Amino acid sequence: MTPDLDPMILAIFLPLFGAIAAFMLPRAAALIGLVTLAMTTGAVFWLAQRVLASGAVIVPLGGWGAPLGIDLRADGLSVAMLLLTSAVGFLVSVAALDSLKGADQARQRQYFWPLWLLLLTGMNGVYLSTDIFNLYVMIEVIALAAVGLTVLSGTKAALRAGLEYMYASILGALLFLMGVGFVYMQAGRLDFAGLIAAEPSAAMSAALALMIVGLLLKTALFPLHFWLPAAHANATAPASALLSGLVVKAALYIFLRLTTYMPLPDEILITLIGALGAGAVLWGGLQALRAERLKLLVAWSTVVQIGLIFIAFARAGQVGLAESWKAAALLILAHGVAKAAMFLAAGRIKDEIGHDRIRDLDRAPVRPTLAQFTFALAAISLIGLPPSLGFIGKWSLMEGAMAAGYWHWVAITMIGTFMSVAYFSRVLSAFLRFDRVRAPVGEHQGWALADAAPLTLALTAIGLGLMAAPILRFIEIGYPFGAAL
Amino acid sequence: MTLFLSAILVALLLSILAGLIRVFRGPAPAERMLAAQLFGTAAVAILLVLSQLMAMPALIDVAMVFALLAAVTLVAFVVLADREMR
Amino acid sequence: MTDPLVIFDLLLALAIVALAIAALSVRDLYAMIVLFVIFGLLSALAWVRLSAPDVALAEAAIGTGVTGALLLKTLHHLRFASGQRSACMTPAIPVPTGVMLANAAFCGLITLGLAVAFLGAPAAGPGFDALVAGAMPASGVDHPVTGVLLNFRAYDTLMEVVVLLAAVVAVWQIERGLSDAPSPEMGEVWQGFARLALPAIVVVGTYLLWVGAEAPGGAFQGGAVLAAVGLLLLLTRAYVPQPHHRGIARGAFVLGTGVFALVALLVAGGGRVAFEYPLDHAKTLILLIEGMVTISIAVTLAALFHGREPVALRKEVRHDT
Amino acid sequence: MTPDLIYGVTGIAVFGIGLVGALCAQERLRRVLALKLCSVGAGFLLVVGAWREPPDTPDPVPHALVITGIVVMVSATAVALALIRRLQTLEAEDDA
Repeated sequence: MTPDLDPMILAIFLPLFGAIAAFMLPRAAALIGLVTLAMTTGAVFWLAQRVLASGAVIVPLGGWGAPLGIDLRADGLSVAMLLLTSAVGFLVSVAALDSLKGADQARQRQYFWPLWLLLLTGMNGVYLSTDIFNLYVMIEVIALAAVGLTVLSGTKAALRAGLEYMYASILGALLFLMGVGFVYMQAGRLDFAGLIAAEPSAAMSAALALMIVGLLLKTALFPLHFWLPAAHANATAPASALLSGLVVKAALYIFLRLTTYMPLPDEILITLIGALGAGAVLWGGLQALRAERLKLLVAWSTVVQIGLIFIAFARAGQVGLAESWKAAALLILAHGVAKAAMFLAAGRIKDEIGHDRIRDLDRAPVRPTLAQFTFALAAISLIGLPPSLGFIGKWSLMEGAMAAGYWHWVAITMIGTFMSVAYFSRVLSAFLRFDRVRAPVGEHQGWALADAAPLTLALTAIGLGLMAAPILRFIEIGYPFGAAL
Repeated sequence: MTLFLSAILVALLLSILAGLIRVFRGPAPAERMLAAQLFGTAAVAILLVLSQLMAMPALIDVAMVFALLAAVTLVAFVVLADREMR
Repeated sequence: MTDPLVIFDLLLALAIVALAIAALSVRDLYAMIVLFVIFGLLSALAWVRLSAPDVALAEAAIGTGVTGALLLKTLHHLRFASGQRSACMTPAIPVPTGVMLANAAFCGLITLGLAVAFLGAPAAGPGFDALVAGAMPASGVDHPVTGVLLNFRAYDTLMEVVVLLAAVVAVWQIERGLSDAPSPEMGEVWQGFARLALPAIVVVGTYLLWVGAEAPGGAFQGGAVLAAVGLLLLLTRAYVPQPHHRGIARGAFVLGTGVFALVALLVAGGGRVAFEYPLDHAKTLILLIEGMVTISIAVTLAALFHGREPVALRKEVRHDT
Repeated sequence: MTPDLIYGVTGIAVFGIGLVGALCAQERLRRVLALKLCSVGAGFLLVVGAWREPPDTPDPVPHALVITGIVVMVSATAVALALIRRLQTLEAEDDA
């Protein structure tokens, strides 16, 4: 009996089997991990082809069909997220091969792969799920694997940050679960179609509020970001890249879906979310300006970018909600690619120089030029300079805001952009001061695998800007999300 | 009959609540733990009465598990609080 | 006429709320755990009153039994590691009282809002009752909760086992080396007790697994009861995990997930999708999955209690600086 | 006064108490416990939603969900507690 293979099933089961194999055979874990990542990416491309050809596709697991069973569903947006996850994940894995090769990192190597593959299982599961309780279980898979990755280095700082992250994660998930309870009480079903069909009521509002607060906690929107900077700054480089580039996006994605199916009832709430985003941009920017360590600066820039994505969501108020998710999605993709590149580059710089104090970066005797170049390229996309994908995202954000006459969002975005120029140039100017100490030729590190992966990512972040139009067309497949259900 | 069984239930519950005072006030861990054990026994009794009242024979299984777990918890309490007992 | 059980319900509800408050406010952490265990068992009683014996079993065995043991173990470790009783309990940065009061008031408001929303929601509203009733004959089991867990929403259950796997991987990666908290000497009474209790627990655990197909019980409850065997063995030092047992342990951890996922994949084909068991074999497959998952749950919960990967002492490498 | 009303309010109260604890508790262990209380509160809500006036049997789906939730919560608790233990070991080593 040969099983019928479906790309959606493969996208979830391949990483799961990979995780099991990597856990059982710690010595071959890296090989298993890379092969799994490559195969998963292949499955996702297969799925993308299918979605391009025939629009949104559905698999009713167990043959029951929603609402009794659970359906997997892939449309343009979910495939875009899957592509982001597996492609960025593959490159981060390649970089991890190199950066976890030290003799004292045997333990990290042994556990990195199973945890990362479990994380991938959870994230792919989120992007394909159409059931809110299933989403709860998936975000818990993500949470546990992500905490495991955060504390991989075993330092006290990482453990403290990991514990805070764990508290925030569990609390966020439990708020979400409570929301699921209210949806069940009111609607009697838990699939997305049930959310769309449900009449507005006090219970549904409570459910929406609980789920949104839970997700905001998990995605670290200001002022619920308190756990993020320490957790992302203290993890090892590949883990930071995964956490910052990919993991926070899962909760963001659920947020986008939920607010499409259960529209926010009030203009004030949308403005409030935008205002929190503005707070994140300003506060995160200030903290990034003050950060003393490179990785901490990069982590604060994640807080800023998350804020920006929420501004993109709220940019044109209730009237623009049908369109604004696209700007948010573009920014999500842009940030995912660029931030992974930047964290990997920052990790390389820290490895080569031996520290990541921004103030002393220009005094280092070693010059990891390639990593510095990568960092600069990633900064271009994060600041939002043309032709990067970050630029397109910011542009469509401001375009929508201007069209609706919401000039305050334009102003905040501009301020945020100037601030990001300021804090990134703190780092870049240190890179450019060649004359302080001349690097001895012998100590100049050559080309390494760990440089190639982030460089590819950074170049992609810039290059994708040229493909913005096809990307936009692609994520609209199956839109509006609910129509095909 | 229903009324009688309900009265028994309430009495059992009250006996637990009385034991709670010991758990809360302590001061010795042994006192807290013994009160908890007493509760385990009362809970088994409550479950058995409930299985009659609610006509759910499956509750007898639940009671059995409660009884077993109470024994295991006792071991855990004693072994892991050993330092304080002395 | 009012149900005479209402008085019991009201008292129980009051006791549950009071215990929750007491557990959070009592000073002594040992008392906190004891209060929590009682709280959990009372919640289980409440769920019995709501005709949910399966949930009550799971809560009593896993939510309260295993969680309580984990908390106790951690408290034991904290007090051992810090040498004295109170040193570890002082927070690094005390939270100002004003902030705490503001937080509490905020939570109170949220709770009020939720209560209003709850009272406004339809009582005994729409549900899956009819759908489940219609699908039960095709599920391969007779107990609806088992049908939901292992057939209708088997995907959720698979992912739940994955969560358990992720937890044990994370715990093994977090804690390293041999246990440094010495286990106390066990007297002969305990050894005898363990010898008597173990077979009984094994029988009950297996019974729960078996009965799950038609009555409350099943893989999770059975697994948790069997995990109690592991706990007893570990507590009485009748079994001490050795480094060379790691392979077997790993195998036991992934057994449930692996078999579950494999079955789900392999049944696909011939017009069926993943998790769609052929009707003739549904019961066999479900029992197979349940059996394997039970083993995994029992071993994993016991390993979570033990907490650390058994590594030879010389391999202990500290990465912190 | 039916059980679902009584225990529904109980569940929400327990959730709220857990929330207060999660935000205000100072000891690490107590915060874990507070989160566990929240999860029990959420469990109450689902079980109450499933309840039907006897002799009708309750909806089994929420029961399955709560069982899943319980297992998920014990996993999360175990990880949080392992973090606490490891952190304590490291901190105690530094003090010594």
